[in-house]
Amino acid sequence: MVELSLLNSRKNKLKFSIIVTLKKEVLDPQGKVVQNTLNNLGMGNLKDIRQGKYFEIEIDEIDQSLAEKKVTQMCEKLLVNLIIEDYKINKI
Amino acid sequence: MVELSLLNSRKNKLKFSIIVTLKKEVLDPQGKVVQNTLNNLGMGNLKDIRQGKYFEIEIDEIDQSLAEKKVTQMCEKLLVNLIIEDYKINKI
Amino acid sequence: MKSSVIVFPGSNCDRDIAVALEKMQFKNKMVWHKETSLPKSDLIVIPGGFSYGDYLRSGAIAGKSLIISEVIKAANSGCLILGICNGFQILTETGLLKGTLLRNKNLKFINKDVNIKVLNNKSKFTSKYKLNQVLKINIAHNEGNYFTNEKHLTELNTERLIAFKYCDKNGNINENSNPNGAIDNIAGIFNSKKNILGMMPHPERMIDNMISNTDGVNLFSSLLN
Amino acid sequence: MEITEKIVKKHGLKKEEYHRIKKLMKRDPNLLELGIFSAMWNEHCSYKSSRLHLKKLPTKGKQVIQGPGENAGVIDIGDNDAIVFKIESHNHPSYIEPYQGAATGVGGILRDVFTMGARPIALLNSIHFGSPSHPKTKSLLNGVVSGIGGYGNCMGIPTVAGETKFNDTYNENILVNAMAVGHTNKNKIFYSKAKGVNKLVVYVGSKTGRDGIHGASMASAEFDENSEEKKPTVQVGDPFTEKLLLEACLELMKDDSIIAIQDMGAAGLTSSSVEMASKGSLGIELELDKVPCREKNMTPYEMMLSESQERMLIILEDGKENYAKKIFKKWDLDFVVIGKTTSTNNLTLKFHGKIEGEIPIDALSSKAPIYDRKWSKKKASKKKTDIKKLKKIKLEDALVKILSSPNHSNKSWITNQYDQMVMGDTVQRSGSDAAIIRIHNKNKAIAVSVDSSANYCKSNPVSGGKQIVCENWRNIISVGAKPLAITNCLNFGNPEDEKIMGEFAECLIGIKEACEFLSYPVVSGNVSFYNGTNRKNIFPTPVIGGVGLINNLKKPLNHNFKNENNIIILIGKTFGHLDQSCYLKENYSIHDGMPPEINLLNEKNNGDVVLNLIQANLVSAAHDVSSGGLVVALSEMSIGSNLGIKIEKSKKLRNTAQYFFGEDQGRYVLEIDKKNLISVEKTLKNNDIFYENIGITQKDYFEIEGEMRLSINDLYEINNQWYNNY
Ligand SMILES: Nc1ncnc2c1ncn2[C@@H]1O[C@H](COP(=O)(O)OP(=O)(O)O)[C@@H](O)[C@H]1O
Ligand SMILES: [Mg+2]
Repeated sequence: MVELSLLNSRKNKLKFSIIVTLKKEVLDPQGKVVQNTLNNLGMGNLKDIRQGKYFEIEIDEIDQSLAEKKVTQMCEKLLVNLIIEDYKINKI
Repeated sequence: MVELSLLNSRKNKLKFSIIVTLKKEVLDPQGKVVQNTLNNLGMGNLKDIRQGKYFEIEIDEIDQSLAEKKVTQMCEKLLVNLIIEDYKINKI
Repeated sequence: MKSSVIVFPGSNCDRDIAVALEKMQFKNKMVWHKETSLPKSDLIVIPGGFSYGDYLRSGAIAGKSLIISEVIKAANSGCLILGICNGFQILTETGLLKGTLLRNKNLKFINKDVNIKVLNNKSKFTSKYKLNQVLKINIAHNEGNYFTNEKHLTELNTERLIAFKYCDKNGNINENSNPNGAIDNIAGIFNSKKNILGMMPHPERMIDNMISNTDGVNLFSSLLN
Repeated sequence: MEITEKIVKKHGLKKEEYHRIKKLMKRDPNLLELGIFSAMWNEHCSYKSSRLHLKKLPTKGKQVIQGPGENAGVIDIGDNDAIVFKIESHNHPSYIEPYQGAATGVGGILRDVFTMGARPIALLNSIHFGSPSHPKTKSLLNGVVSGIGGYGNCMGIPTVAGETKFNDTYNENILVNAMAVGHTNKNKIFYSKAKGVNKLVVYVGSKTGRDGIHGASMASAEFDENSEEKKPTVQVGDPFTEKLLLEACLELMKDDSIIAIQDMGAAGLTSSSVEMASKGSLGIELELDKVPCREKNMTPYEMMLSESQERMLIILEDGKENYAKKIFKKWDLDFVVIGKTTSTNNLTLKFHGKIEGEIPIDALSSKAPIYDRKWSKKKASKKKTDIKKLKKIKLEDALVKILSSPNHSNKSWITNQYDQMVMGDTVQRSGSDAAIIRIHNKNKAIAVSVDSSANYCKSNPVSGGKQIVCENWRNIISVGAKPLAITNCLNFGNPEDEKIMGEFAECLIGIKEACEFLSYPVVSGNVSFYNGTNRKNIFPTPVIGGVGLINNLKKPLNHNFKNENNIIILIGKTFGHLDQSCYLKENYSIHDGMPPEINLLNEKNNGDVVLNLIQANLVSAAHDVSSGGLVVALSEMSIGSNLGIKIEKSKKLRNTAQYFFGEDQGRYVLEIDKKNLISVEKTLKNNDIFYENIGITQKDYFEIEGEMRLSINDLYEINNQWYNNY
């Protein structure tokens, strides 16, 4: 029983990663401070640092394109602030 | 002149992504709220969501293994709180 | 008693704690984070606020500043260290206190008066309080949700290193009296030698009846002993 | 590049305005110059539609050190202490991106205050949202509240008071007004007037990015097809940097290095440099290559129009450069000399060694257009609701309906997200009529409150304008402070519409009248027009922010009942005015009719005498009667204190609803200890104040004889559930 449902659930699940970053021209106060700190800590050859958010999402769905649509929806509805952020979805 | 320096700078730079996530055993208040909210928004087939931070780092270094070492250092020294967080570095 | 208050860019309860210390007759000095040595002090306070904007993680960047290595040295030689709010977060980032402070469970900044219970009054910080005394103290934070691993939690309990827990006005410690989701309602902890106290509530806000109450006074007068 | 009609239009300039520009310039402007004109001549900077009306407001008084025209108003509170304060709107940005919009609104108003040398000691806000059932409202509310908190909390300045309202009229256009109050020594106030030629112009603070380059940048998209990187960017607040900027500026202000200082607000570098030059009748020359930029390849156009936050412009005394630079370096902030003052009376912009733009300063300031826009008077509504014809509702049910409504629910869901206690001088936090902030290290305090009444103003702008000043005055008095001066944020629709312009003109007539009568001058303010979409304008929403003084801070007063068996006195006459009341709105959805009349004479008398009683320590609690009428005021006094009341029904009025829910003005509820009753009544009689003893305080129950009896706990629950369930 247990194994069966486990198998089932494995089959049904698809996993995605979402990377959300600030749009290029939007001020990134955090990134600035982190970069300064790393420089002060002696890691001077750091050229650039961009910060963002990361999500790993598992959804109950067999159809990949359907699943992707759902994930996109989640991004646009909640996870991403489209006015200042960009996002990328990857199947993992 | 311009092109040359551009070329140079391109050669010298290596880019990495870092994904920082909360350790499994650490309660993730944000993830929980996000999951609830998504469920309330009618995306009920969401099975699991993990949240984390994302960094994209560009460093001035030709040697990849050296560069990786540096990035690891940045993680351990500042970017990651090893008590509660795990991280993964990828060359991009 | 000589005290020093460490000031980071973004600290903002530095003046408040200085006012409290002076009112309690401490000889206090403010120490700018870029300084490389500490004035001679019996007590070092790391105040509340948003050091470095709380960017990355609250307390993380201040935890890497120059002066912090001096604080660590002082701590190891037995100097008393008090971290309030952001100061507590900084102390966990430096490793002087174990565990960490996660975001409040409701993901919102919380400012209100809450009740906390004195769980150990056998320390330099709490000797003037009664055991199990219930205090009303103001909290103001985004990340006050204390978390630590099982092993450390056991240690906190068996070694009696929990200074304060959130409770209701009758002293009951439960889910309802936990404002931020902290594990076991923990509001403040000591290190194993009990010369370091980290706490989320702000005792320096409770020293003046005109403003609030005087439940914070005994923390400072304990230190004067 | 040729300036086409289309480009002119995209810059928000009318044809006639463009002609005026050409005439003033004696040539065609180039694109950079056009952008600068568009920024300086827009409503926000030029006040072209409002100026004629604003001029009529009373702005003087013994207590006024600086009236409108500077970054903020300044008043004298004695002992060399000065209070600097102002309110400002950030409506449109907050609708687009609520968190950042609200946050940068707070950041902007804080800069206005510390530019003048004052340390900010309190923040307030007035926020108006659409209907709670509108799909956008919830996330806007969440975003705005956390944005306001996010900025103020990080800065370490207590957010102590405000107002939060919901009304359909804001569905497509929310209002976010932020007010900041600062304290300084009255001999240490800094102004924006430049003096002297060849003085260094210094840029300090954050770097410049392509943030918020408004309509202007849309225009630029058209002439540059690969315009992806030229899209306007939402301004992101960086309170951490602002905190550093605050400390650095205050440190520099300790000596006399600064000739003039001006924050870069709307139209950033443009308005700050033009304003300083214009006030000093000087010219200013900037070398734009030196402007610290966040992005590559920024053009002069973008630099001049960027609205990046957390920046200031300073004109330095000779020989102070190194000294000043050191301070900003200590705080990790940019400090760059980018120009100098000149005697040319021009704004001269150099880039790569070439003059890219040159405009006479007066063309941008004193010669900017001013409009005497057409306006029409509002017709008085003839409608009157006949209360006897309405279906009868039980008093208790009506009260419950009001107390649990979004507009009257307890706001602690909001105020708990603001640090109200930092700085250690908050004597009275949110939740009373006004907040009280002690002057650091002194035994005196100021009281602050913001108020608005859009419904009243909509139905009768003149009396609405009066009412809102009076309500603010009452709120200040209710905590025992003497009202000193106000700031105002005038949120209106499209001024090109006669009716809207009429609302504006008439509201100002009302405000003026009340301010004059109460000697409550206007020392600063802000106008926000074009609130609304297409032809749907918001209700006229002037917001008044008032400051009062408590000279001897012995026993601060709030509106919570203090003891059982005290006498409750109602000051002021109750006529039972229900039109425009929240009773009719919440219970019957009736929105028409005229608002209650304002009798300034009674208003002043009642207020002065109540203040006297409070100052004489004869009052245990005080609360003004406003929206919801007497019974709502009483409930609020109970809920805050856990003490109930027992009220005898007045025999004078036939109708219970009118008596308990009427919104007649100029009224206060006082709690009086029995031992003080005789002296209180004597004072009231001596001053011809109309009053009624309406009942007593009692334990646990809120009781109106023959009408209702509810436990205070229930009342509390009723008042506290809405936000938590929303
Ligand atoms: N957005 C807000 N920020 C801070 N305080 C607020 C806010 N909204 C309401 N408050 C506080 O809640 C209390 C009740 O507000 P309100 O009913 O408007 O008071 P009043 O009618 O006396 O003006 C006041 O103390 C006010 O300062
Ligand atoms: Mg009031």
